[in-house]
Amino acid sequence: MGAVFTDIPWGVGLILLPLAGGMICFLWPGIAKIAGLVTAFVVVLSVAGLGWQILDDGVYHHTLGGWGAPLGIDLYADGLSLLMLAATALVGLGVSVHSSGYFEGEYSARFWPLWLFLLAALNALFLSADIFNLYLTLELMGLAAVVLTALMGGRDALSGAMRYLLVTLLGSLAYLLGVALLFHNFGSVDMAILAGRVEASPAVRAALGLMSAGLALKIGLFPFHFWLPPAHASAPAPVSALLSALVVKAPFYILLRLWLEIFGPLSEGVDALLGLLGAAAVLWGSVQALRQTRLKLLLAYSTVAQIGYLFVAFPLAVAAGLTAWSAAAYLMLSHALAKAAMFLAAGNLLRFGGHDRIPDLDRVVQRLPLSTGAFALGGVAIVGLPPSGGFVGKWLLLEAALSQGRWGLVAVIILGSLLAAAYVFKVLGHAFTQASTPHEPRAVPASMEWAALLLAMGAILLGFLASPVLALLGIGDPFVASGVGP
Amino acid sequence: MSAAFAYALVGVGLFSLGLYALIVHAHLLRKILAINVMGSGVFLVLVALGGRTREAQPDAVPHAMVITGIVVAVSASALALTLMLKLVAETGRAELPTHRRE
Amino acid sequence: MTLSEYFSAALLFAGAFFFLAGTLGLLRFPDVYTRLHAVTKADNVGLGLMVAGLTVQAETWTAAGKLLLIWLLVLLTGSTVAHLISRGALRRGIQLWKL
Amino acid sequence: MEAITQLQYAFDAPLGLGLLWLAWRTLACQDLFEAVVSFAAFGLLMSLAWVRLDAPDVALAEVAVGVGLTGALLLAALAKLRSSKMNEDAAGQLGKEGSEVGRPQWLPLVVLLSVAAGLGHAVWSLPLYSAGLSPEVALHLETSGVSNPVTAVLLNFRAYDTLLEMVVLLLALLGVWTLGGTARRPEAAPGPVLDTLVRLLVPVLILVAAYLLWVGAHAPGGAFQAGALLGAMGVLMLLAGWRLRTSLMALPLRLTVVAGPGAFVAMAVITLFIEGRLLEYPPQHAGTLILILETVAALSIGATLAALFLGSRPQDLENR
Repeated sequence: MGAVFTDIPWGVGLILLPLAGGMICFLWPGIAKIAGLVTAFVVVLSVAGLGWQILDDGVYHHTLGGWGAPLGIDLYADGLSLLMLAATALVGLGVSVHSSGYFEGEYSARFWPLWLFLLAALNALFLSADIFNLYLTLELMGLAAVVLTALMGGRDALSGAMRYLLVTLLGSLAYLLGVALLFHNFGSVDMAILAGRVEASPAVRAALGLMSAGLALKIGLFPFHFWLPPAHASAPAPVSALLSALVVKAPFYILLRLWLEIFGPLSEGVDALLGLLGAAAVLWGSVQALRQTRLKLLLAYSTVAQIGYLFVAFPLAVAAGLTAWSAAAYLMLSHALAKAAMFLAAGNLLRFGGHDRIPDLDRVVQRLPLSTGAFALGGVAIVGLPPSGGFVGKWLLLEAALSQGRWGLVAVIILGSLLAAAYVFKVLGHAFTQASTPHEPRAVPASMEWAALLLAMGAILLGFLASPVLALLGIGDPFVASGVGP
Repeated sequence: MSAAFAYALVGVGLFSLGLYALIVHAHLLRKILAINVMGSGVFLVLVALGGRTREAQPDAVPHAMVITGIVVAVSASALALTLMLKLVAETGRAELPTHRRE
Repeated sequence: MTLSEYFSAALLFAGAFFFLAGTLGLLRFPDVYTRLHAVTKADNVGLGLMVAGLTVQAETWTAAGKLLLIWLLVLLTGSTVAHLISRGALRRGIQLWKL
Repeated sequence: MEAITQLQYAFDAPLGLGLLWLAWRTLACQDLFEAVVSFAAFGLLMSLAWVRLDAPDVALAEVAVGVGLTGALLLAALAKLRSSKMNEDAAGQLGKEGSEVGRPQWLPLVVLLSVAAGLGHAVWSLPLYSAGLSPEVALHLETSGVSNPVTAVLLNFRAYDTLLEMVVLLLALLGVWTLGGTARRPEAAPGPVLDTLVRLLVPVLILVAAYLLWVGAHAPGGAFQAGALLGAMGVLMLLAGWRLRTSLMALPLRLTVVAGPGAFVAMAVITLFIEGRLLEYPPQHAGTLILILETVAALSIGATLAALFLGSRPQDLENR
């Protein structure tokens, strides 16, 4: 039994299953919902299976077509990829359950194939070790995300999606030009081979600039964040959850990999610039979030701020390595679960009250306790209060900053948390009070509430799992390999 | 000066020209054209520099990559044009609304 | 150069001349119909001459046959597309040019 | 030898400058129609550049997809844009578009000139010679099942890229259908001349597509070029007023469109179980398997591209 379980090729299944599922949903819209839910569930199982294999045998490696790099394409998964895949699968399952209630009729038939293709793109992205192949996964993910944003139509969503599309295409092209320069400089598009061959040259510096800028644009790093709040806030709630939790993390993952494998030793101050922009994003995003009167816009600006934390890790990691990178990975994971939960909860409140104006939230804490609870727990993780996953991530980051005496960054980390506390409690405060304009509530299915709550509890639970998660993250030493060939 | 570098430089020129137009122009059709010109520039860099082999045959891998890229580009363009038309039908303008503080 | 090469070159130059004339017509003629007329007619002849010129140099009969097929294909597509364009122009109410 | 080099410069210099000039026209001229036409001409020059760079496969793909289909899509979009009820507004915008060209924006200009200079320097500093992956490709071409190296890369060495690319194409159509294209103007019935011409042309184009598909194994051509030709044929038929029967617009069309990526995924699963790795063909059957894959892909690509041009969702058509 155990042998059969470990022999199943889970890794490639993570790509093929959602692709096949998406095609089935496209062909037969009548069974789209069931096919989608089954696929999301099987993907969770597959990640568990892959995790089992990785724990047993170490890093996962699959040479597609049997050729192997540099001629062929390799799939590769270590602890970092595994955690990203796990976050994708869990958020994906939660969002799928929520969506099965959220989308109805025609919209349901349109949502599922797009979402399953997005899931396939995310899984393929986290598994790929080939920078040209990563370009294709980026495009697949970007196009799917754009259409999902515009799914329900409407002026805001359409213009948000259009801006998002232009930004994501521009980012991809900049990235692709970087790929071209690296390929023509070193004769390979495989990350491990590039890591072994790379040395400073004008082409590498240009590639570093192009790829960092292109990916930062797709991530929405300050000051490239202009497209993010309109797109994330105007999309349907489950889509907002996917965008904020996963879609902005995927290009960050690529950037992280590129730095760890290729650019790390050649950074030449770019890390300081990224750190500075990250710090600016933390402050700007938090202040903007505090100023918003619409719940989903508040959450979208909060995403801008939380992305900033990931970049604060760059200058710290170049100096000290492991702790700061672990912090970034942990924050990425924690934010994925927490923000997905909060967007789903916001979707429930929106559906319940017919609006998402923060001052007019009418005693939702009594009338929609599970969703409000999910929002609060997610908020705890975003603020970084113990015992949440966000606390562990911020603590690790703070530790790295303190040990290097980077007082400016220490101040930013703490100030960002205080501001986050302010905007989360601003929402919760209104959740208790009676609004001046009462409204006719609309029922929210229990599945939609529980999906949000369970994701939020996951974000909290992550705080108790620090040592196993960090041990998992160490598999394959993703954070030690920088600049050294395989 | 070998042809590989000359064409690669033209590619860089196209990329920069497209980027400038993408930023400067407001009309969405023009922005979509700009993205396509940028893409052609990137493709030109990819293929042209593949001609630096000492043999007569250029490197086939970038050729395959560019064929892939061309198909991706037409997919993205089709989607962008549809989205643009939908936006025009909704708002009556083929431009993105200027960013306003909310 | 052999006699056949001179012959081939002459045909190629004649073909190029027709292309040039057709392009000139495309640029200088007054309306869409006359422009179409210029470009399709001259290009069909031009391509025919070029194909003939290349056929003289072709090493095998297959190659010559392929060249001929290419010309026939272009004749067919060219006339179809020209017809489509002029039909579209007529439907849009573009007037014929009159002296 | 010297004369040939000089002839090449006489060819390269106008081509390179022409590319830049047409790109500039595309992006800076006043009229949008002129911009689209300039872009099509730009694409034609690009395909000349591909031929010059010994990339005939790319040239074919560029002409069929980059010029033909993208051009058709752009022109159709422009026509819809102009016929939309906001005519006067659009006209106003066109005027504004013109005035915008007059005053260059200096900050982006300066930034971008430095970007271009930096990138140019980066390209310039690359090693003068680099074999890239061509030795690897040459080494394994024998066992790839085809002898055209580009087809070998697309369908064998990096077939997984092609799988994802097919999904991107499907996703684009899914997106266009999801967003719902605006309804097209009713087409006039094709006249007898057009009808005859199209009836004559369609079988010929199918033949040419089949030839391109078959020849792709050892010469320039292949699934994408053949598929693009089929797509262009579809566009031509649509322009001539021809429509699929509504019963075929539903599941049969969806099946055709999915067949391409579906065949890749099926092949991936089959090879996974036979050889243990994704898309690893048994060497003795590689040629046959690639041809099957390409045939299905070409048909599917053709249908997808034509459907992209048609735009609106089949369900909408059914309702009419």
